[in-house]
Amino acid sequence: MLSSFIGTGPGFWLPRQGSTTAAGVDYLFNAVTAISIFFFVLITVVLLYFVWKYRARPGHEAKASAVHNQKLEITWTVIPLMIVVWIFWEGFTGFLNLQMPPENAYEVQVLGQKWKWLFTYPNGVVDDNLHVPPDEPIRLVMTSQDVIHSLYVPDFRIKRDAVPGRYEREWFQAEEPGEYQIFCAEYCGTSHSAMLSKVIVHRSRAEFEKWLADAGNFLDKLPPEKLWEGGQKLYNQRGCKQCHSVDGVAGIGPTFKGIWGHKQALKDGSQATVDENYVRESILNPQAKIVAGFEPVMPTYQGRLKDKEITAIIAYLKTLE
Amino acid sequence: MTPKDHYLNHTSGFASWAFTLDHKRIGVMYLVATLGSFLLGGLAALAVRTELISRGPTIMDADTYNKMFTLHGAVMVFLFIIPSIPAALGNFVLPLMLGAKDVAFPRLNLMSFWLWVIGALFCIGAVISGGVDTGWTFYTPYSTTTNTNVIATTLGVFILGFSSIFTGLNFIVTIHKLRPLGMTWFKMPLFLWSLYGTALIQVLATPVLGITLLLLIAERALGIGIFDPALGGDPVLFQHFFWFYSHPAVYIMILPAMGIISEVISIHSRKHIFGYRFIALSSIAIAAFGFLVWGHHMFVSGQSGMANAIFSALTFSVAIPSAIKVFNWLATLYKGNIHLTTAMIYALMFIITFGIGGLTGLHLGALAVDVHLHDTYFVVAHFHYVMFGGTVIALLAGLHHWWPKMFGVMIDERLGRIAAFFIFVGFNTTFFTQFVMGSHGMPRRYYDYLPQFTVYHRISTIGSYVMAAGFFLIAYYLLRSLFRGQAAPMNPYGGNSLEWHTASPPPFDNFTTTPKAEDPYDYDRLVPDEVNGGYRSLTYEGVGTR
Amino acid sequence: MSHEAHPQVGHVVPLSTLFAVLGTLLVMTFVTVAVSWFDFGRFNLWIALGIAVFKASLVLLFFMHLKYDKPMNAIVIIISMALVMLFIAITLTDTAQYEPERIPGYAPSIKTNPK
Amino acid sequence: MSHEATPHLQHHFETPEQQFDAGKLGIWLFLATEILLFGGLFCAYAIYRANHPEIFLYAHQFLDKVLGGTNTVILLCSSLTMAWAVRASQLGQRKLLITLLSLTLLGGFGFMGIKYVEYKAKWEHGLLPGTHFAPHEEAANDSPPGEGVKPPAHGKRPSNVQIFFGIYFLMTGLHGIHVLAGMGAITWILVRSARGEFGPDYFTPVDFVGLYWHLVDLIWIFLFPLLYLVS
Repeated sequence: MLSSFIGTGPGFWLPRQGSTTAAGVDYLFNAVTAISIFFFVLITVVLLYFVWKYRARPGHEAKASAVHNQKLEITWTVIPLMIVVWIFWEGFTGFLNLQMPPENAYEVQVLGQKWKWLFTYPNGVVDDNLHVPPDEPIRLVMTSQDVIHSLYVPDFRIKRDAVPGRYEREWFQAEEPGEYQIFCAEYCGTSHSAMLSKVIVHRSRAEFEKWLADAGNFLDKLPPEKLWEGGQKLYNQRGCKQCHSVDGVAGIGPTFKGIWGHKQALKDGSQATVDENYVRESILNPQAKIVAGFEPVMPTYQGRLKDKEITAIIAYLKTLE
Repeated sequence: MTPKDHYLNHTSGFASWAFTLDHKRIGVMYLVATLGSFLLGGLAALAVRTELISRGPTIMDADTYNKMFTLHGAVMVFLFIIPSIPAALGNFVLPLMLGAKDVAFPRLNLMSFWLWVIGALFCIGAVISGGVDTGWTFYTPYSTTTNTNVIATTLGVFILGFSSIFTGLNFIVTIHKLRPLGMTWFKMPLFLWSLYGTALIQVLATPVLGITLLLLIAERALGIGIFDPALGGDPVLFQHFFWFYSHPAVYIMILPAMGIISEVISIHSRKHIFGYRFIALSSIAIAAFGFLVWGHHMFVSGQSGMANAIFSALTFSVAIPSAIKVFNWLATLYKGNIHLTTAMIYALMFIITFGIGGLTGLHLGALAVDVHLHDTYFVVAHFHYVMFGGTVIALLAGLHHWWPKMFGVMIDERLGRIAAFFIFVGFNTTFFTQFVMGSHGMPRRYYDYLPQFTVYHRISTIGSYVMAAGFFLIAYYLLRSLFRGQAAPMNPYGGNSLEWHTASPPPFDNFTTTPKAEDPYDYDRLVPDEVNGGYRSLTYEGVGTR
Repeated sequence: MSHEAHPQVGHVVPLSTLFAVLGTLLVMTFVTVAVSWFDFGRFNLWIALGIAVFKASLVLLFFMHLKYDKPMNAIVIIISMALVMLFIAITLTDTAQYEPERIPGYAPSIKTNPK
Repeated sequence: MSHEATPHLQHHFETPEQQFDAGKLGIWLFLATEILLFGGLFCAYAIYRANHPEIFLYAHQFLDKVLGGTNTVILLCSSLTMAWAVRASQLGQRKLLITLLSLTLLGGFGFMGIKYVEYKAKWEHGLLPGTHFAPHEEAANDSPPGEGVKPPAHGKRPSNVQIFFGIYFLMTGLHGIHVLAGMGAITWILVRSARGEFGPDYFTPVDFVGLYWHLVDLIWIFLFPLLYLVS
């Protein structure tokens, strides 16, 4: 118990170590914790001892003693100084390790948006979880579509802001297959705390490759009557879900439940029937027809959804009676 | 014992307070105003903690929660902590410690207070008309795109900034120009040194906050995109602007607190302060270093690696003067005669809680470790240990220490100690838990959390209730003392700085006899006053004090 | 009454000094416009700033009496200007470092940008 | 020295010197805050200028050097009359003081008048900051300019030119507000000097308003080359 408290083992402080760099970070965290505990105990013990020894009581009086002592002052200036210089140096060199991805790293594009992460692989596959092979350096090239987000994987000890208008990089190398939590660490609004994803570390490079290939053509594998399932997946993955519910409750955008084939009142006073053309236009050019009572805030999906994918989403909408 | 005519009853009526130029009355008005803000911010904190007692929605929805923590942060930072010690206690004590009749610019002082009121009205108006959900940091582009009341709030904070600038300006000039004959810089009480350092930051850093907020208002109102990437601006630049003020502002909050601790520790242990020059100069060093470390808030924000390294190195330099102060306070206790009054208990508590706050700053200053801890509850716990465990605890120490001087009444020491116990236990329960949960990766500003964090959140929330109970107890006995408190002697604790050589409460123009500046920490010429209670000074023997 | 009876009177700046300062300022204004017609490469900005600093110093020293004032007032101004320079220097160093990471011309809400 | 002999001495000061010195330090501290306030804008300027010089090279061509230079001369002259006014009040030259303050005020009006002409030209050509940036054809291309707008000598319009106009309007706008505030303050001491309140014994307000006015001039000394004379 005590050993875990002062940080020599996992448990009380810090989560499991999932990446190659985690141990180095933990070493410094534990060292600083140990230094802190040493000084804290020192200060507290001296404080309590003095308070007890020199407590006011009948017959006790303050006794004059030196009011300054150059040597003492220099001692307690120089010793902390040397300690913090050491901490700085360790923190700095450790940071360089965290910053510089190896040359041969596998690259995944990351897009943050309210309120989900999208990971794009070299073959164009987009997924809302980060799938990676084990024991291989992964470089993330990150940006954001709206406000600042921050991709944080506690088990890997990595975190980096995704800033709109710019590409940020971070990297890691996972050690053990399994699932690791991704948080958004920069406050981004209503569903900030629900902007959760997973890092899925596959058991081998081969398994990862297979997943990637399957993910690339999952719509092609579906029979036409199952196309709506593909649409449902896209609905969940591509950011529809964040604003359009399927349970009849209006969110930032209108709900999808029961709108197929019905007329919608538009902001400009006209009406539109929800059919193939309307849905296609609303996805590719969202500002064209705004449903009354909602703000024109939806980004365009032009170039981000393939034609077949829009067809799948339409198939899914038809199922939402 | 209590003089018949003093500053509280010298004149009466609303106008005699609202338009007073007396620094003591302005200090009291600031005290009431900031403590009122503390109540508001505290209730918001309780709402936040209550929401987090269990997973999922508990008492409010996500948007309300976001507005609630913004309210808590903005009110606590801008309305409470920044003005609390300098503008409330500082205003009251500073001229008295100098043996002066007032601050250099009494009208500016009054204006500063009313600017505070106007700024506060803007902020509270923004809350009433729907709230604001940006967090107190107003990061772009979130703050330029959210549809909540950002403009009203930032305008309020802008005005509060000028209130703060004028207080600081007043204090600098007062300390420079109104020191009495014989009081050289190194004979000033240490509280004045810390107020001087604070005032330097207030004057030199706050204008940059002003321009930052003006730019933010221009982004929202006029579509000028300096910070908004959608308009070609740079959101990381906003963070530079914001932290150039807001990091030094942290020292606006903590420096005067350290000054109070120096006073209280020395007086209540009847012992000359140890290492006067080192404590005094470390205040100025902290103020100066404080301007050089703002980038440590941006280690993972997209700041360049080079800037990260520079800021990390400079950040550690602030640790040294803080450590010097703590060691000197400990050395002051040595061979003293320690009276465990409520004020002293808070001062000792400060050393412990501020110590934890400072030491965990080492984790956050170390670049590699900060990458993991940044924007988690570890940071939340760290700055609460500094801001609450430091500033608020010191404010309580100062409040108990000078309460007899301010209102001429003694407080109930027994209830004081009980409340201090509640606060100590409640505070550590609330926030130490957050260190642990932060190190496990719980991000801050989260409305909901994963199951593994439930136990920490629950303990933390319970701690906050204990802390709240302590504060309500304090409010009770302080208010009661005003009506039923035992009359305070002139110098109840035996201090030798000049404010203790005038009546409690002081007369309208502070001193009836011209005070003599001597070593403020030399207690040899103070003897117990058998007649009136407290202590009397042999220096003024035979001089007509009331 | 003697000079002591007028404690308010600080240093009275001679008219000749005031006009000499104005003359220099006007000349320097002309110079700064004139040099902008020539191209000194990367020194353009520094020449312009150097002239501006020189002009500002004249205003501070003579029009604003700093030359005759208590040194503290000058220190206040020097500190504030040093802080501005510190702020600009550090922020500029950092932004210049990360500028390559920014997407050139990124401004989705600005419709007037050339394609 | 008794308070009766020095009617302007406040009760908490011992001597008029102490009061004057305190006030003077106070006003200088206030000026320092003004420098830092503008410092933020200079920082924004420096960063965009250093990282995107092409925006500044292109966009500054739409500013009128002649009008900007004239304004510089006007402000410098008004600074002289202000400094002279302080001297006049120190020496008790009441009529001269009133004349000089009026001239200074006139300078302020002249500056703001020219500023109005410049702003109007920008407005008419759609050279506005941020989302309002909508350059008219003649401003966007090399075709003949409208009044007060020089044709771009070279170059295609780069991206994000609106940032230059954002910075231009913020800097000159905030400066303009300060000019207006200074004019208000000058009017106030003009009225007081007409009442004969100032003389060798008491000229503090003239001195302090003067310092403020010089600071406004000082900032313009930097704004002019930075915005109008980019090369």
